[in-house]
Amino acid sequence: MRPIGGHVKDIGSTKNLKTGGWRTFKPVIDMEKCIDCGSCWIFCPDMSVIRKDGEYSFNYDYCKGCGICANECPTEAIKMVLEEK
Amino acid sequence: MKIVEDIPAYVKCRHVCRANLYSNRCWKFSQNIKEVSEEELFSYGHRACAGCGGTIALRLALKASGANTVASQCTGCMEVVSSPYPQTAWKIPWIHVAFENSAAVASGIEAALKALGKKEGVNVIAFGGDGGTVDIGFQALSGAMERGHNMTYICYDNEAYMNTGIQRSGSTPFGAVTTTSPAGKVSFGNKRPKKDMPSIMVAHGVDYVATASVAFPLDYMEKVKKAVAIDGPAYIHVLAPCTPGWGIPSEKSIEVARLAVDCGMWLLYEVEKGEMRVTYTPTVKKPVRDYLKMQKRFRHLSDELINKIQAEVDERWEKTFGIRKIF
Amino acid sequence: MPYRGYKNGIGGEVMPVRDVLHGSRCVAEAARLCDVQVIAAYPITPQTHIVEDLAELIANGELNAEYIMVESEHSAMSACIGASATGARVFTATSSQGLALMHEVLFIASGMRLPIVMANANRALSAPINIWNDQQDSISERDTGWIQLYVETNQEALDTTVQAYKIAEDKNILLPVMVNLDGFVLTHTIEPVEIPDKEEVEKFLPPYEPQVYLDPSDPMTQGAFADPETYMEFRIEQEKAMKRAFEVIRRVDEEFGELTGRSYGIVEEYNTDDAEVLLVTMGSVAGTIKEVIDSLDEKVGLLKIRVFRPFPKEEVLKALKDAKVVGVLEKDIVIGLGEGALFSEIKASLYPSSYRPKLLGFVGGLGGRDISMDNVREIISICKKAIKEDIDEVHWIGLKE
Amino acid sequence: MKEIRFHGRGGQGAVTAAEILAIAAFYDGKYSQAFPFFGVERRGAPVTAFARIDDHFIRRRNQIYKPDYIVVQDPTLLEVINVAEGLSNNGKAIVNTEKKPGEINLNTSAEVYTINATKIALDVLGVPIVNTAMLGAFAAITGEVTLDSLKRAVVKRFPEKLATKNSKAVEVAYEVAGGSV
Repeated sequence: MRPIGGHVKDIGSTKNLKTGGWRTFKPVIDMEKCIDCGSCWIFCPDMSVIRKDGEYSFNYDYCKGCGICANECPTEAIKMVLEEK
Repeated sequence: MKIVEDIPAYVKCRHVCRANLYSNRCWKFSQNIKEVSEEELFSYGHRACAGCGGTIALRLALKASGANTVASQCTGCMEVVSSPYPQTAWKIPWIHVAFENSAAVASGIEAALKALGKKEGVNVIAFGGDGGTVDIGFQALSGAMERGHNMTYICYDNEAYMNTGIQRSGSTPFGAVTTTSPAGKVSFGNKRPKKDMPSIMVAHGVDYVATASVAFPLDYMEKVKKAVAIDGPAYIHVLAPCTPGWGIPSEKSIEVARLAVDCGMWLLYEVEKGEMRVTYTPTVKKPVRDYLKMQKRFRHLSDELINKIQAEVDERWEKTFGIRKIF
Repeated sequence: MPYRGYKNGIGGEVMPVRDVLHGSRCVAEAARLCDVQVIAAYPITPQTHIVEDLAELIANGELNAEYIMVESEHSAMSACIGASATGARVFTATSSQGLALMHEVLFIASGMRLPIVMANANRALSAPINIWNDQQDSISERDTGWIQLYVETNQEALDTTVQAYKIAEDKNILLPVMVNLDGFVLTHTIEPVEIPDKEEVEKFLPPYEPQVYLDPSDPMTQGAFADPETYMEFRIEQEKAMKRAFEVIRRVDEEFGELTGRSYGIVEEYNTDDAEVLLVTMGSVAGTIKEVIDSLDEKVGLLKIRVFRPFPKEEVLKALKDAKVVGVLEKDIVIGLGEGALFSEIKASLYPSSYRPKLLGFVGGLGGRDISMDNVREIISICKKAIKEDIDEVHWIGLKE
Repeated sequence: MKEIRFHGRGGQGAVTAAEILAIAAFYDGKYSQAFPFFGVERRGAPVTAFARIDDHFIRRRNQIYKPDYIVVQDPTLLEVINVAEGLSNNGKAIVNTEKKPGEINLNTSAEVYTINATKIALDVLGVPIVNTAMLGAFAAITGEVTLDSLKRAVVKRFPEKLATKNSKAVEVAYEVAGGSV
């Protein structure tokens, strides 16, 4: 693509940068404690909480490990654990 | 932070208590969150700091407004982190032009959509940070609102020029330390109160003006929906913490935003055609000290100054909720 | 009627309307003929009549456009960018301080490759505040990446504005175009003009088909952030487009000529063959110079620069290759360099060539100081003097002692 | 080429007069040009406007220093500025005054004509705005434009009601100044 005008047609292409590498701690969820309130999903600044049929998991490709999900979890179902690299 | 001590009670709670309707300490919250669109119009891979409040403000706004939206954005963190050429985090048509003209650019977009017969059903949103809104972009915003364009302006307010490394803006609160309002031997930080931008917008006769917080996503998204649905100008001022700028750990940005509301530093309300309505009344009024001590930018404040801030908050609280002290 | 029509009207063919109009009105008529879809403008003397006339055309239903009455020129250009990026054909007009206020956004309009057309009523810059004509305003924006065209007459203002859209919107160019007309001298002067028939203009200028535009049905990002890894490539693409613009400007002008019988060229050479003394200038003062040239016995030529950006080095060299003295008369001054910008650029253009005429710079007409025919004669006599002797390189014309 | 300079006061329509003259000349099949002395003059201040008429397209853009004709709309200007400055010796000056040419001092060897345009304007228009009456006189005295074209130009330049009255003012002044309708 010829660089003209700063136009980008490939929308959402920041996905090409996997920001998961920025992480020190990663979130881990205990579904036993989860009450499906959706707090972790709605507050995630990196769209990295995957919510599916009441089940929650994380997209570690992009999760920067900010810990908002763990902090906002009303039941302490999410823990931040040190990333093993 | 454990919020729900008694999970069975939480799950069974069916009280329609307005107080907690919008906070995630309520069962109703989890039910309403299920209604929120799964569609992500702002992509991961953006370069914002971990725990960025501004990103949450954008993400939630787009969830509310939907894919049928065209947005303009002023220069700032959210522009830099979202559009590193040749990539973009935006999945809606989006444009960045300069720092001070997001509202003017959006007026051009709105006029063009009209001229091309494409305006029907398309929401036009202009995003700006607090610097791009209350300071350098003030004139363009004032003009656009006064002209009555059918558009929504959303100011995500992190209370300083964070993109350039935390300099004071007109939206920086009293006492806050920034690199241009440092605390020193003879100074305690920012000497002036925060500019009351929502009131200025109300004075413009803007059809719909609302304040919001990223810690209250349902309240915020409901307001965005209202704003874009209105056939005319609308303004939303959403408090969006900046973790380095406020001096908080990355996981605390929602907690601090919530505390801002619970202590009365930030009020959630809307003004529809001049009629003001408080949209969230905290059940327990938290001391301002809790909010201030949580953040590095306020940590230097003396008891005297904290009491002064508390007194101002009390006065505003009384005006807003009609009660002087709850705690 | 002494006015030459481009068609004789026999057989029901369309005839242009002949009228006596202000330069401002001509620009507004051009915007009407081009069916501009969005206008965002802020009034400033001496551009005011343009925005008033546009408002009138819209009020009378003669032009169907969204008209944004912005609160500043900065917002005018910003709104134009927003509208153009959404795919509309846009127009604005300004002058002097207004153009200066746009400065930042001018770079963005060209950098984003948006085919915005703007009329600039050339006026001096403050301080001291002065509302009269010179060309310091647009000259000061020469590096903003806009194509800059300068016109001599009201007719040329109209014709050039129409041409400007075809140049700007060319898929190989996509650059904004600034049409410069001398404030008051043209904007406030009425003279006979031919207004081309709208249907004819529609044949010449097809509806704008944007290459990129903001539309929810095909989302895209415009105005992305470029880091040191990507920025330079954008800049060279702009420069390449500017170079390509010569050919497009020439072709568009020729096509316009076929339609109307009027074409203007990249530069206009007047009486240049075998002229020992060659004057160079831009804008309306060219007319005054032509009259003086016609009144002289000796051979003096004029090179009128119509296209200032991109700068027509080749055409300039070709025109002045036989001249002994070249006198550049311009209404701007590069303070601290001590000469006008056009003079500097002509001098620089000459460097790689083998032609070595004497070059004299004449700064005149600043802040509306009238350039009389006597002033022009004085310039010519200084040039003639320079054939034989060494004299100062730069002269201020009409300066009070 | 004929160069005409108009002198008036802000609000008296000197610029309009120059423009109407240019339009009239155009209707006569000639080329023309009209422009104001570009000033910031407000109501009441002395103003100057210029017009040129020629058989060819007029290229010069400078102000007029040596007019063939001057039209002075307000006699009080004579005391303030030298309205006849540069006026060609073969030229003509047309002054709005109730006085006779010999009674005014214009400092020129050109022919001086006077006309009581204020009276005509008051009679016909009901207001002392003399620009159109002066043009009627100009047409009669100089023959540079025809009465018909002048009236057409007035119709083009003014809204209907004003156009009718001003057309009449042109005609009356034309006759008073010796032209035959």
